[in-house]
Amino acid sequence: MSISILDVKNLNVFFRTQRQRLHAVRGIDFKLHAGETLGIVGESGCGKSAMAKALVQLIPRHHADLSGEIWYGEKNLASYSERQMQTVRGKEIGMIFQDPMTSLNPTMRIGKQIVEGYLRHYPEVSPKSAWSYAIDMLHMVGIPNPEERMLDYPHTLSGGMRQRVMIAIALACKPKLILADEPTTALDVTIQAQILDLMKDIQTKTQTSIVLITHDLSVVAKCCDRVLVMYAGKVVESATVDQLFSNPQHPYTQRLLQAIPRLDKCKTDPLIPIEGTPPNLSLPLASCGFCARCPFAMRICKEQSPPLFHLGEEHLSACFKHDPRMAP
Amino acid sequence: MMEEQALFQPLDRASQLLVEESEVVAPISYWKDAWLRLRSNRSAMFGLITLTILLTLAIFAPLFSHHTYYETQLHLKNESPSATFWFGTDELGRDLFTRCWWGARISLFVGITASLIDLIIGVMFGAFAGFVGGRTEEWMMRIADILYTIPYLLVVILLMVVIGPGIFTIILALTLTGWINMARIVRSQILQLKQLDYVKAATALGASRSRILMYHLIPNAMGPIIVTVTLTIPSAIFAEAFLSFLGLGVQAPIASWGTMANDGLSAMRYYPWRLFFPATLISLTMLSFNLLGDGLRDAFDPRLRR
Amino acid sequence: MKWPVCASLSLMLMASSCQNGGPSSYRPTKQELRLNIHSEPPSLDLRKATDVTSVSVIRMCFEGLVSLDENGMAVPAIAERFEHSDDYTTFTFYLRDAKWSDGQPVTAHDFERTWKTMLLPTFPCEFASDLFILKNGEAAKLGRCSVEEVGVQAVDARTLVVKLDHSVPYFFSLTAVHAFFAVPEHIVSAHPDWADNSTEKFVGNGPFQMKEWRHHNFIEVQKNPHYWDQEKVRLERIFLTLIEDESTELTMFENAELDWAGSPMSTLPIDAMASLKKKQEVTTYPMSGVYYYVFNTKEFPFNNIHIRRAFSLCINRKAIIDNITQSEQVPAMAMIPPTIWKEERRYFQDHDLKEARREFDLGLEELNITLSQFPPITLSFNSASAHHKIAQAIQEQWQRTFGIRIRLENKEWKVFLDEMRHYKFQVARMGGIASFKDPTTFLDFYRYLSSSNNNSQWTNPRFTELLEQSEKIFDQQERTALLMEAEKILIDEMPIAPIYFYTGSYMKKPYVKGVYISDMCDVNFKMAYVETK
Amino acid sequence: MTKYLIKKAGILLASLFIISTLTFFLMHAIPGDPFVQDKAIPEEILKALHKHYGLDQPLYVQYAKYLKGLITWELGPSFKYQGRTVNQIISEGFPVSLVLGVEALFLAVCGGITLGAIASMKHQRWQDQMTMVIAVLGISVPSFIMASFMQYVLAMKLDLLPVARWGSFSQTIMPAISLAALPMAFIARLTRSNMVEVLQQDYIQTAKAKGLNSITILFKHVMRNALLPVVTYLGPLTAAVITGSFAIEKIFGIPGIGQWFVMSITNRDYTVIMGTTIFFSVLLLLCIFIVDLLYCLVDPRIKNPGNESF
Repeated sequence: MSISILDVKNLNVFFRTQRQRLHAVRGIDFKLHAGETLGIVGESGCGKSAMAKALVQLIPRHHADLSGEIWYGEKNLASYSERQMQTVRGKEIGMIFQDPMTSLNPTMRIGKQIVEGYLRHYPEVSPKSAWSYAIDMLHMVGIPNPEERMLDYPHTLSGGMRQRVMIAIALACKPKLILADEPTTALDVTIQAQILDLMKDIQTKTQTSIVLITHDLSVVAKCCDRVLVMYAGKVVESATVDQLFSNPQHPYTQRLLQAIPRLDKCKTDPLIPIEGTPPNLSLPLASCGFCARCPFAMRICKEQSPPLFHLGEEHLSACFKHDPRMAP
Repeated sequence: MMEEQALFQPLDRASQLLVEESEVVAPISYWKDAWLRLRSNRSAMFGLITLTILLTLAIFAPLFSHHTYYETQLHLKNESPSATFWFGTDELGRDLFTRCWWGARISLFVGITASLIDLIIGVMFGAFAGFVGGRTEEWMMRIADILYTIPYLLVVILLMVVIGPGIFTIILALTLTGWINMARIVRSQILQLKQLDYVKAATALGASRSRILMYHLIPNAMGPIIVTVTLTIPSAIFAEAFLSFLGLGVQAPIASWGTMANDGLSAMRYYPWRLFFPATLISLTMLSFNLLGDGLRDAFDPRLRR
Repeated sequence: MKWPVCASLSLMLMASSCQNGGPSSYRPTKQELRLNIHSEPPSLDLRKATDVTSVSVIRMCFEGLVSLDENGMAVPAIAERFEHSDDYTTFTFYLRDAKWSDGQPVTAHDFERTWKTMLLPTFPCEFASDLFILKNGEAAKLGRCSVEEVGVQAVDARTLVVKLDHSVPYFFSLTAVHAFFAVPEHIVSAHPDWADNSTEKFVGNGPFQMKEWRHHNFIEVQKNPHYWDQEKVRLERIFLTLIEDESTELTMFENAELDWAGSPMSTLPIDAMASLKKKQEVTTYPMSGVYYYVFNTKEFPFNNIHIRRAFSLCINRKAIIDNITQSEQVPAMAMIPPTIWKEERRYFQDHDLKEARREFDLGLEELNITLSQFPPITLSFNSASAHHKIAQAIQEQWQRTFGIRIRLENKEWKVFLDEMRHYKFQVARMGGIASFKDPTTFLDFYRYLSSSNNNSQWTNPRFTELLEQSEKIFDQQERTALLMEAEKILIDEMPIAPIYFYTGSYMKKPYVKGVYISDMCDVNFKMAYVETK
Repeated sequence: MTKYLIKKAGILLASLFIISTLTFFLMHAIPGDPFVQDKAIPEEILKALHKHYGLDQPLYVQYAKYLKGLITWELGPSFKYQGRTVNQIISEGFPVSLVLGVEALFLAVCGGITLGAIASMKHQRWQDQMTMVIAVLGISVPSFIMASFMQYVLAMKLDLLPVARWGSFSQTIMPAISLAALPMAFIARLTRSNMVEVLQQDYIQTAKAKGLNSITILFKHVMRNALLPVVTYLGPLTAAVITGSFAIEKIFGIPGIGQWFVMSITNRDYTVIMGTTIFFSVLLLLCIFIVDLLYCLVDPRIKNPGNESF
């Protein structure tokens, strides 16, 4: 087993608003190995984005509380101050965001946006060589005429191109880890594929680890090595991609898979939507978060919160149906 | 063992629904939510309460006062605040307390009405110009520039001669050019906002232009609009005082906060209460309007909802 | 930046209690006076200047044929001696060997040309009518005859003969007024813009000469070495700031940045008067001027003499003076100020409410209306805080006494004047300052219905007759008796309600000496000096 | 670009023509005469004065004459301040107002943006509330009250600065502060309101993710986007501030141009009314034009006016 680059222990995120305290991420543990691509899936609002931002403390501190440990190598990022975090962000951990249309500063030239992060972390580099380095980066992410594009403003580029620029920005400082928060959601399907190919390609070149957050299982299937399925702030299933798709264990994962169209399944097989809504995250949750929507719900599901049950070496699932106490 | 087994009994459908209902929090309407958020904003509530008190006093205080705003008692001139005269008296021996609240009626009425008119005209004009763009915008903004440069005093003097002095003439005079600033700021916001995708999306969905303006553009320009409104209220109050100074404002013995502050200014070193009370009331009103305005903006801003 | 704003509210209450008047230890080291003249002089060309500000600078740089002494008597100035014919129509002035500040001699021709120029129909002189007492003066201005026919003639360089239209016993004192000064013709004819800036062309014959004039900023004058009486001039320099704000002026005075504050070049802020008087720093002197209200006698209800009398009698002049104007003004129960006629004249009692009510009822009866039919009265005044306060006080007094409604109309200055000129008012505030030291300066306002200052449209044949008669009488006492009868008629019929006679109040630093202020508003710095260390 | 500038100049000239026409006839429509004083002058002298200044001619003739003068920038003589031309009045007063205005503008922009930035960075915390209270006071305490108060405290009580007058730098401090207070407060509030919005934008998160520190983010990413409405406000503000203020110039005895806007009207000094109005219009229209240009520079998304096709 390879060394883990990221080890998250009991991560909790609370959002404070004037009326309530939202428990968005509820005690998550996971590990990320070097060079691995970890997919995190779940529906909107399940806390996956919050978790990703919490990893690099991009949640505004006066609006949110964070607890738990985030071990990045030897460093516990959870205990880092804002100033310390600034040395980690970009250089150690790069980020790619969901919407390339709004994630680039509209009033700054593209070149400048790439160069500024690089110069921040490598102040010894001359601006001139940083500039040519940025051109190389643009070239690497597949942007034609990079020299000219460097001087363009974001609004002149298409969405796919902008996402490539985002990737270039994220890669600029050669981070060991990239957090990609729904990088393809806002793009159309052909562009999605190109971007994913690009990311895979780059990963093999640079040996970067990637945490890929998405609600799209096809993206997971395409890129990831391992998957965490999140629901209501918790990890409900953790598995390798193969295990997940061939043998999903948690009822939520099963329903999730049923809810997406598959080309390899019979056309007559209907898509089954998941009924109901996820629980309110402002309330403490003593039960299984999914039990209200779960067709297999049992009494215990209403009364206790299920732990993760080990099903295999890399496969865990948080459902009482795996509970050894249950009568066969 | 039996108990444990019972835990693993499947739930029936009915109880499942029950769970569902108890889990779902009753939905809160947009307005109620805004109100709740406003209520929890301490500074906004301070503004709201202060304004309510000021308005109540403006309406009722003169009714309960033993003095009138016009009765002069020359032997009691420039008295400092006391039990009889809570705010002291002015240079003609009139009770400043009563005059302050009479002044509040005038000033608040002039200030708020003028700002509201500025707001409506300015926002409509600016938003329309910014949204339509092209030649129409160019023309509209030039017309605004021209209006802005015509010497304002000339127009006011003409109005006073033609319509005659009075509070509505003053409001008319104040709004004549007052809306232009608002129009400029709104236009610049709209220019920026109309580049955004959601506007394009709304257009693509076939939303009418007026709908896009009313529901998509103007609400998003609310920040600068509120800030500008909070500027126009005091400037209207003081513009009225300036007009009085030139003989074009409210006619004595009616007072407004602006005229009282103006009169009190020369007495600042000798009878400070004559400046202090009207000036403090003006500042307090402005502070309240501003705090409330900010609070309202935060309360209605969907992006700040969590 | 931040703290004055915050402090402004909290410190404001403290402000009154602590006053230390700035650095009081200041003592001048040079013969220099620092004054403020309230506003930019519109013109320093004495042929065009009309206002107090311009005139006070002009009087520093120019001198007339005669000047007035402390008692208002004519004493020699540029004219060494002077004489008049028995009928007071011909006056002869013998000029001394005086020089303009550029060293050129002051000649009788300068006076002749200056006066004639002012009477040219094309010359823009607003007070040309002051020169209409010269023979053919009015005719020349109207273009009915040539200016060369005007009754002023330089017999030689040092002799000036003046012929008047009618006899004017006080003509000598008139020549001390700037309208009868002269400009240096040798400069003026070559440089029409001689008076516009502080160039070397600004040449005068007075005790001081212009050094620098920065428009709207300051004026600096220095001693004129060519002045005929220059040994008596002790001041080396006068520095005049041009600040309009009275409070600023007072603050500068208290901060020892000025040596003088208040009249006659400016005024002291009314609100400061009580506190300044308490410290006994204010000097008050009487001025030849009267503050009064005009009734429009052509219009109902002020076409009725009793209504006018009632309104006038009702006014509490003393209370207004004590509480509002606060500068020891004299309640006016007559038209002519005590500076012109020392005799005590009270044609009625101040604040005579009983009589006022009686007259009011009489008036109602004559007009054949009841109290409830009495229309609301509009009282017009131009916007200035003092007028405003007086109007509010009088409004109260009238309303309370008669139970009628008085509306105040605060008007923009030029609009007010326009309405006065076209008689679009009921009662209005007015003020008159004597242009020369004679009762006719005021009585002439009402001489004819067409007199330009007769805003009330009042006329009385006996009054007119008396004034016309007085012109033919040279005996001072007899003339005074006639004019007093005229004054009594005026006050009895009350086309105006006199309120008070003006005074001027000023503060000066104790080291300032020798400044002489006439009751005609003229201030003379010729003999002024400062006590240096 | 040249074509664009020509077009803009044409619009400017047309606007000026409209403004001067409107002002001219408006000014003659209001009652009052330049030469009438409280001491009435005889009708015939008034007529002579009117003739001397050409006021006896029909209005359209006067207007045609005026336009002729305007083309050559000969704005005519002042009626009240005899011997001074409007050109002189402007050329003497404007430099003074300009110096004061630039000082005030500098204060207002720097102070306002700083305050606004602090407030937005500490949104809804005490620094925010504090800054906004200051800003509100700046808006609600009018400049003339502040001016008098500063005069009393700073000049008289503490003897730190001269009371009034014009000449040295220390004499410009109080007037500049009084002039700057209101625009500064307004800019602070505008900046805060916009920065709060910009700070929520995704690209700020991107910038943070690059590891930039907050100062860099503030200056390089937030400011430029947040200052657009401020730039809009700056156009008319600049024109207004560099042409002075009646109250401030009166209180501090400053020989600027601001008082002429009021004084010329109360004196019915027709040529000065026209002159100052047109001068202000030119300044304002230029400032607005410059702001429009700046606007396009600051926000590349808005069409470059030089290449506009419509």
